[in-house]
Amino acid sequence: MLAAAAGALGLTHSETPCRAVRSDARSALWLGPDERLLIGPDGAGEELAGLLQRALAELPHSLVEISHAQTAFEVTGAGAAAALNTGCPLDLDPASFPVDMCTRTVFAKAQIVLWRTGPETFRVETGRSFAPYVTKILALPAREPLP
Amino acid sequence: MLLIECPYCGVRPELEFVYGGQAHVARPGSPAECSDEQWVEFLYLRENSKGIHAERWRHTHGCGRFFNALRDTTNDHFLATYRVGETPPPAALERAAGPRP
Amino acid sequence: MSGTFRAPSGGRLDRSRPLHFRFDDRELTGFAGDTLASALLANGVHLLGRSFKYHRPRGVLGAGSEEPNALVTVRRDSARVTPNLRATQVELYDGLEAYSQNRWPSLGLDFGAVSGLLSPFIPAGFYYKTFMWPRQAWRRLYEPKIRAAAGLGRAPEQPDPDTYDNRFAHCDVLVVGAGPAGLAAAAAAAGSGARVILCDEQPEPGGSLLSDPSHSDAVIEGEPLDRWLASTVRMLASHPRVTLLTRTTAFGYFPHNLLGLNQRLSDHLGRPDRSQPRERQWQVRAKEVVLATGAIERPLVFPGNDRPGILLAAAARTYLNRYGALAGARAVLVTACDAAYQAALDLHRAGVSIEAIVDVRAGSADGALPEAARSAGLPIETQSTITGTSGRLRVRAVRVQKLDSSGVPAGPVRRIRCDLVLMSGGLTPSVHLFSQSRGKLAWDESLGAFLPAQAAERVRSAGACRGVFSLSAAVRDGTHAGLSAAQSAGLPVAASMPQLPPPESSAAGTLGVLPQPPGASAGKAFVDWQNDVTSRDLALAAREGFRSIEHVKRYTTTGMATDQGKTSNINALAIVARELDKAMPQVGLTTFRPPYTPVSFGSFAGFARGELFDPVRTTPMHDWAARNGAVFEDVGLWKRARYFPRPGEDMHAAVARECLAVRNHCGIFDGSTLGKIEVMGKDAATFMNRMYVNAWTSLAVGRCRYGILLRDDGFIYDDGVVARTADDRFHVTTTTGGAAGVLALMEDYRQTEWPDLNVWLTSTTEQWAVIAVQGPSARRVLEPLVDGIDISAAAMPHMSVSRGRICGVPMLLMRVSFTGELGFEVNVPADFGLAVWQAIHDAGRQHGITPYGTETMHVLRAEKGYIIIGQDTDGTVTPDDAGLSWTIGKSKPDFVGKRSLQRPAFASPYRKQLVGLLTRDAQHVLEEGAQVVPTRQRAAPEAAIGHVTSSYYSPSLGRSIALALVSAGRSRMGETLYVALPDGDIPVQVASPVFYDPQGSRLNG
Amino acid sequence: MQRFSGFSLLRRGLSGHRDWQPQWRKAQPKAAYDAVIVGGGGHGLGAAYYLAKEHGLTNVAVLEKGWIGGGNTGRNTTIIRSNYLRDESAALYDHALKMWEGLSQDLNYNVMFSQRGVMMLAHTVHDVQVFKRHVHANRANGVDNEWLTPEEAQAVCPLLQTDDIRYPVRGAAFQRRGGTARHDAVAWGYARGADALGVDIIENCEVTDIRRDGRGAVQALETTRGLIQARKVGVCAAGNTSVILRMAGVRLPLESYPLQALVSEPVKPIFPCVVMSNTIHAYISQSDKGELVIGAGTDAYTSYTQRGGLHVSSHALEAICELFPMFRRMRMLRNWGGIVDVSPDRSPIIARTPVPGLYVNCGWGTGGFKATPGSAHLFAWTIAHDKPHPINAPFTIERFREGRLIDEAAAAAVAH
Ligand SMILES: Cc1cc2nc3c(=O)[nH]c(=O)nc-3n(C[C@H](O)[C@H](O)[C@H](O)COP(=O)(O)OP(=O)(O)OC[C@H]3O[C@@H](n4cnc5c(N)ncnc54)[C@H](O)[C@@H]3O)c2cc1C
Ligand SMILES: NC(=O)c1ccc[n+]([C@@H]2O[C@H](COP(=O)([O-])OP(=O)(O)OC[C@H]3O[C@@H](n4cnc5c(N)ncnc54)[C@H](O)[C@@H]3O)[C@@H](O)[C@H]2O)c1
Ligand SMILES: Cc1cc2nc3c(=O)[nH]c(=O)nc-3n(C[C@H](O)[C@H](O)[C@H](O)COP(=O)(O)O)c2cc1C
Ligand SMILES: [Zn+2]
Repeated sequence: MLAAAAGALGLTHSETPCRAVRSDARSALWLGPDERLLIGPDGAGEELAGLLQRALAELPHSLVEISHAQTAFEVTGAGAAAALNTGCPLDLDPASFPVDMCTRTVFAKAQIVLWRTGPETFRVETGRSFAPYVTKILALPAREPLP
Repeated sequence: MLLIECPYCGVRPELEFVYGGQAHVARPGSPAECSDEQWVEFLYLRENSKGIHAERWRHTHGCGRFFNALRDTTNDHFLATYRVGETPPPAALERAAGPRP
Repeated sequence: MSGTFRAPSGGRLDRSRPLHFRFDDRELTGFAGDTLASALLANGVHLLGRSFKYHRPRGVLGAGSEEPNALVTVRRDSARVTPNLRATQVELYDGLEAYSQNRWPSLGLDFGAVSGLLSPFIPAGFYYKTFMWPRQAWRRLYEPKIRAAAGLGRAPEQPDPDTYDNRFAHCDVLVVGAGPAGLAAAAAAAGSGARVILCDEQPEPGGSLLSDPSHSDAVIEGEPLDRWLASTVRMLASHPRVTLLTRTTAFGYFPHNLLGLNQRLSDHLGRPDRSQPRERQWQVRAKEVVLATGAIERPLVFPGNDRPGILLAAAARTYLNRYGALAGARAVLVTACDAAYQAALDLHRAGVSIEAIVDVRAGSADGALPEAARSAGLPIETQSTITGTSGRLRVRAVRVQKLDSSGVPAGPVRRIRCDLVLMSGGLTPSVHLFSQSRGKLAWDESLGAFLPAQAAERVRSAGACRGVFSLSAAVRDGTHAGLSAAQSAGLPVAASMPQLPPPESSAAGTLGVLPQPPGASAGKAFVDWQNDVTSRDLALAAREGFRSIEHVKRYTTTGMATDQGKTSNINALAIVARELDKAMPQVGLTTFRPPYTPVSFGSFAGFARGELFDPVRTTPMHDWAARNGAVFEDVGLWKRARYFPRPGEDMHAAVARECLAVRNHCGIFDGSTLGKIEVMGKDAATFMNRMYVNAWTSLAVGRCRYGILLRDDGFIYDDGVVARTADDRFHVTTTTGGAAGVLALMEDYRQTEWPDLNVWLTSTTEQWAVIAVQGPSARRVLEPLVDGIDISAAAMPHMSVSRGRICGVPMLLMRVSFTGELGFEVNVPADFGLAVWQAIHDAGRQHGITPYGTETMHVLRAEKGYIIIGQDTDGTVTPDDAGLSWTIGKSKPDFVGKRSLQRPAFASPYRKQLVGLLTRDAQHVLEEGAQVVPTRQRAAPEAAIGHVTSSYYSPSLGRSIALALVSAGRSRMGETLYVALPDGDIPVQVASPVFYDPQGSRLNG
Repeated sequence: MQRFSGFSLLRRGLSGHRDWQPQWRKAQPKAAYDAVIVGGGGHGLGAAYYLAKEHGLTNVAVLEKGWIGGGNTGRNTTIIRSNYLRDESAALYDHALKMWEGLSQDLNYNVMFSQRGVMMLAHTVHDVQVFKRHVHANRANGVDNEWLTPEEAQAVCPLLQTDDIRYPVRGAAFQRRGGTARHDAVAWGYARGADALGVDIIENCEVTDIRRDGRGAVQALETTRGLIQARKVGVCAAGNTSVILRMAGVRLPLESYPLQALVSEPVKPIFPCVVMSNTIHAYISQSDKGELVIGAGTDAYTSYTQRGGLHVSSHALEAICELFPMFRRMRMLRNWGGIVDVSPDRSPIIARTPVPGLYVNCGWGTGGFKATPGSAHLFAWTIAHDKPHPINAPFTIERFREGRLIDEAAAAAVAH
């Protein structure tokens, strides 16, 4: 099913846990063994849904749009990992959390999806009502970068 | 805050998990046919082991999957984690029986 | 101006930066680099505080975190007041204000000191034996007095304006302690490529090296001490893989190699940047831990050992070599080990007159250091003891006596005048963190110390904390630990592993009370300075049967003060062992617990305060509600609009208006916080059948049904409307507070009980903004805005669902009602929520549309007898109790909770059932939670037969209404019962819980 | 027994306190007792005391695997109150509360029962409903409990921040008769009292097995200090109950969780009562010695390690700092854990077991200290009469099978 979905979206299918696969504008994030978060350009929800519905019609699956449920933003810069580590308990060293690693995790008292899109860039997704909480914490002062 | 190895995602901090109680407590196939004793057993009676304990965790803030774990409740060391439906890995049980590092 | 006891040179001070500070009412001066303690000593101030119980004058005992005596309050402003700080750890800054504690009216003249006179009658545990008569006096007299006498400083009384920060970190090797061993370990680990964190509680790395004079002739790895220290620190500070944290205490060792670090960022600054946090808590998860926490010198226990001017020998050495402060002019050293001679030598070199070195050991003291002392001309008295001291606010003299061959004091007593007594009973390795990690300690008889033995975590100890005291060995030990830690962390180690040095038994000292003349009762010999526990208290405890060391601790309070017995526990243990005639390991230590030193609450709380205490969840329409005057209530993490008062309205007036608007015209309500779960897959209906009590197979696509979810124990867990949007798809709604729990419960059954089902669950709570439009005009309001759906009564009856568009955006429209009126719930993607709400509100103006909040919603639903989970149920209510048996799919073989409903207690006719209550006085609104009783005349107290769950004034009915859970309630229809209220019983009549429109005709409007 | 009083202190003070006797004997285990209590916490020692005092059963031993009072009795935040919701619970805890009021005099041991009042904060509309229900239910049962407005709450506890916080305080339920007591003194006082009546208190004596006769009735206990015969055995082992009951083949609906507490450095009196907040999970009072005594939550998982996670105590301190922002500069002095045995309805079991002669007192979870005298008293009654006292009659094991739960926690369920 997941392979078919990837195919329909023009993405390579990957079973590697906690890794994102991407093409130009679309990405699929492994969030669980039977769960992918598909991300497309803004407003592409219906288009993606259409593509997938056709491809998956005969296969057991669940496809649910959550583009309004989550807010995404980018944390970038030399201090990005340190700032995230104010609330996120994961090891964000590039060796442990390389580019294109993605996972659901926690940020203080919010759940987030964290995806390292570049050496010093992370995409953070969180429930829309949690976004102010997460961003306020990230914006607190005193965030000198870790060596 | 424990470190727990999710069988899908790897080692993660306890903050991402929710404890799910004792493992391998099967819900009776036909509850209607259970006696009150059998039903209370399923509902409430737990081993509460002091020592090796088979338990469930859910990687709620991760892959979302339930899985099983063997943990020594006298020191909170995990001996193994394994997927739902699997039996505890024998090696871990052996290790549990023998001397520990 | 530098103080009379300031050495002319030396130390790690910046003598070009004098700092002015204040202690009580004295203005004093020190230098940058001083601690409050060193600056006070340099000014000749030794009296720093009063003890806890006897109010004895006290000075400094140590020079670091082990200090039991010198506790002060530091005050920056009226809100930034911090009690109980150790003067030995308070770094001096310009303008520092510190105050002594536990004294009145002043430190020099303290009335509390009368308790010293009473001391014969207030031994350990005295309060358990008295103050019991007369009984009332405990409350009014004794207890307040005891409380007032206890406690040290005063707690701050204004909110703390400072901020605190939190950080998670990971590393291959965490090294705690930056003394020679820790530095060597960190350097070795970093050299192997490991990611290293090195922390030390002190302001600069170096540990005991900082207390060595700069001209010391010792070398490390061929370099003079200070050069090695400087270059190693420079290397570590600039190493990209090393994080060097000073002023950072590893305060706790938690399971799975998690260490808590407390980093103090600004307390040492004269003018801190207020935008920066005061402290940061690090939670470090280390693959491997190296503990290089050093050792603490043991004081000696002898009568009068607590006077100001009596210090640990190493502390006096630190004051001199590190801070250029002389602790006195005429010193007596009392020692039980060679190492302490170094202190006498250093002080002698600095011009302090060494009046005597009293060595309690039997031998001739012929080690290198004693020899050096001898050749420096210092008077050494071996095989001697100290039997007392004198001096009021400062030590003035000591009494010394020779020991006979059996170790008992005999012969003449020599009185030696002095203003400084240095003491050393040997070193106690700091095994706190190792022990916290649940590592096992082993007693080393020859060293007279507990040492780390069996580790329970991935940890090793190095240097003085495992009994390796000599410098070169400690460095070697550190290097070994660093390399092997890196190796265990999985790094290839190139360097060759040095040999592991053994613990050094030659450093053994003495434990327990120094030999005293038989029968002597001269003064108190303190074991725990801060809690005023004497050797006699310990003996008393043993005599009274407190034989476990844990009992002794609790009965005498030894080791329970703010220093947690860093200097006292081992002496206490030795004394108890002797009293009980047991070996040390048989008695054992008390349990080490976090924190290593006290840690501020604020650093645990971090940024979690106010709006960051918990996320504040708001709906897409929140700002509109706020702008329109809504009063919000907290429901879980959500803010929900409770009512929308107009000027001059209180809640009741607003709610009455909102209720009538809905009943007569139309209301608009933000239901976005309701939980929503998309249940999808070809087995979705099967899954729903098994989870909910209802029958779902028969629910046609496009229809909705009110669902009830039980736990397997048979009690109602949650409820909500479920819409079937496709054959394989259900849109499930839950209560606001229940959303996460319901999803978790469903996932549990899905994954672990029925993994074979093809069904998946997705939370869509936040995907949808939900706008309830309720009231007779609801259809008229919506009609012009809706596209693609015929919302006429015929085409879209009550409990139906349809997809279409509203205001041009996609919509899931449900015709449902929690008010009893014609109603719709408009679900639109959240980003459009506000615009659609606004549009509906605008369109509804001509129909009298009124925004209403949760309070009105509650009244409206109560009029209809609809329950609120958690208000009309409390986790012990079954569907039948709530009058909801009709929801149960009768032919289903099973669903979650079904079997429990057959348990004996569930068949009782006396179960509490949901009924309506009508007060005889229609205007009387009952109190929620009030108890229902069967008769008015009763011998109080009598068991209630139920309670009021919901109670409101119903504006539509013009009377009060109430829902209640009443034993056998449904069989009591029409009966008069009473509701017990403080000002009398209120008669009520049992009625149907449906007060308004019982036929439900309005729903179908 | 040497009487304790101000006078005795004075008299012995003059002779250097040399002639105080042990407060309880270091008894050697005898081969047989009429009744044995397993577990030397407050409940066990108290049960032995009342067996001897009220039921004339003096050939009794208390077996404690470590040192008496070293279990949860020595680890708890000592909050005492009786304003429970369910009638059965209120009766049980109020029975205890009444006994607390005379306990120091009864034992001739000052347990420092301090009726400072216990305040339970309501932060949400739902909390208000729940606590008002408590107030009404208690009043109907003759248990004191009153409703305070936020202003009234602040008048009782001036440090309390009721506004400008994440969950403003909407009121509080206040039980003036509630308070705290000196935990250790409870264990020692009962031990001394029981010992004086002839009870043997045997420390360092761990029960390792239970022997039964042909009928299945209790016959003897195997211990680390030898075999001890007894026909009546009462188990008061808190977190370890499951382990002991399993020795007799009895399984109980219990799970053992770590629960943490912590104290601050001692300060002069500043905190006049006990404040509890269930919604944001914090409990705080100030002890006679001056420490702020703070309760944290349980860890999520079962464990016997008597410690817990850092995040759990941090969470409690967050809540304390939110309610009392001046305490951010106070410092934690010590943090520890205990093991609490939690039953499915959060109510205790004080009952006979299916094994004749075996009785159990357990399931107190996070709140059994307050019940100590009452529970001990009723348990002794139950053992002596081989049937429950009316007050503990509802607290059986069978209630779980029958579905007759006494659910205190359920009432706090959050919703809507
Ligand atoms: C952190 C914390 C805070 C708490 N706060 C409160 C509070 O504020 N208010 C309140 O009312 N309650 C509180 N409690 C709960 C309360 O402490 C307990 O319910 C109560 O003290 C239990 O007393 P007990 O005598 O039953 O058990 P314990 O005092 O635990 O005694 C049981 C004894 O049994 C012994 N034992 C176990 N196994 C064996 C064996 N095999 N052989 C021999 N002996 C054995 C143990 O060593 C132990 O000494 C708290 C608990 C904790 C841990
Ligand atoms: N008191 C003394 O004078 C004394 C005692 C023992 C050893 N020594 C000397 O020290 C050398 C051994 O060096 P070492 O490196 O083992 O010990 P050390 O005493 O030099 O260093 C230990 C360091 O650990 C720090 N520390 C302790 N606990 C800590 C915690 N929980 N968090 C953060 N920091 C903490 C201390 O502040 C200190 O800087 C030898 O040369 C020996 O002669 C001196
Ligand atoms: C109400 C109460 C107050 C306490 N006050 C102190 C205290 O002032 N100082 C201290 O060191 N420990 C204090 N403790 C904690 C004990 O030292 C100890 O941690 C606790 O009894 C658990 O035992 P353990 O840590 O030895 O396992 C207190 C404990 C309780 C229950
Ligand atoms: Zn996972």
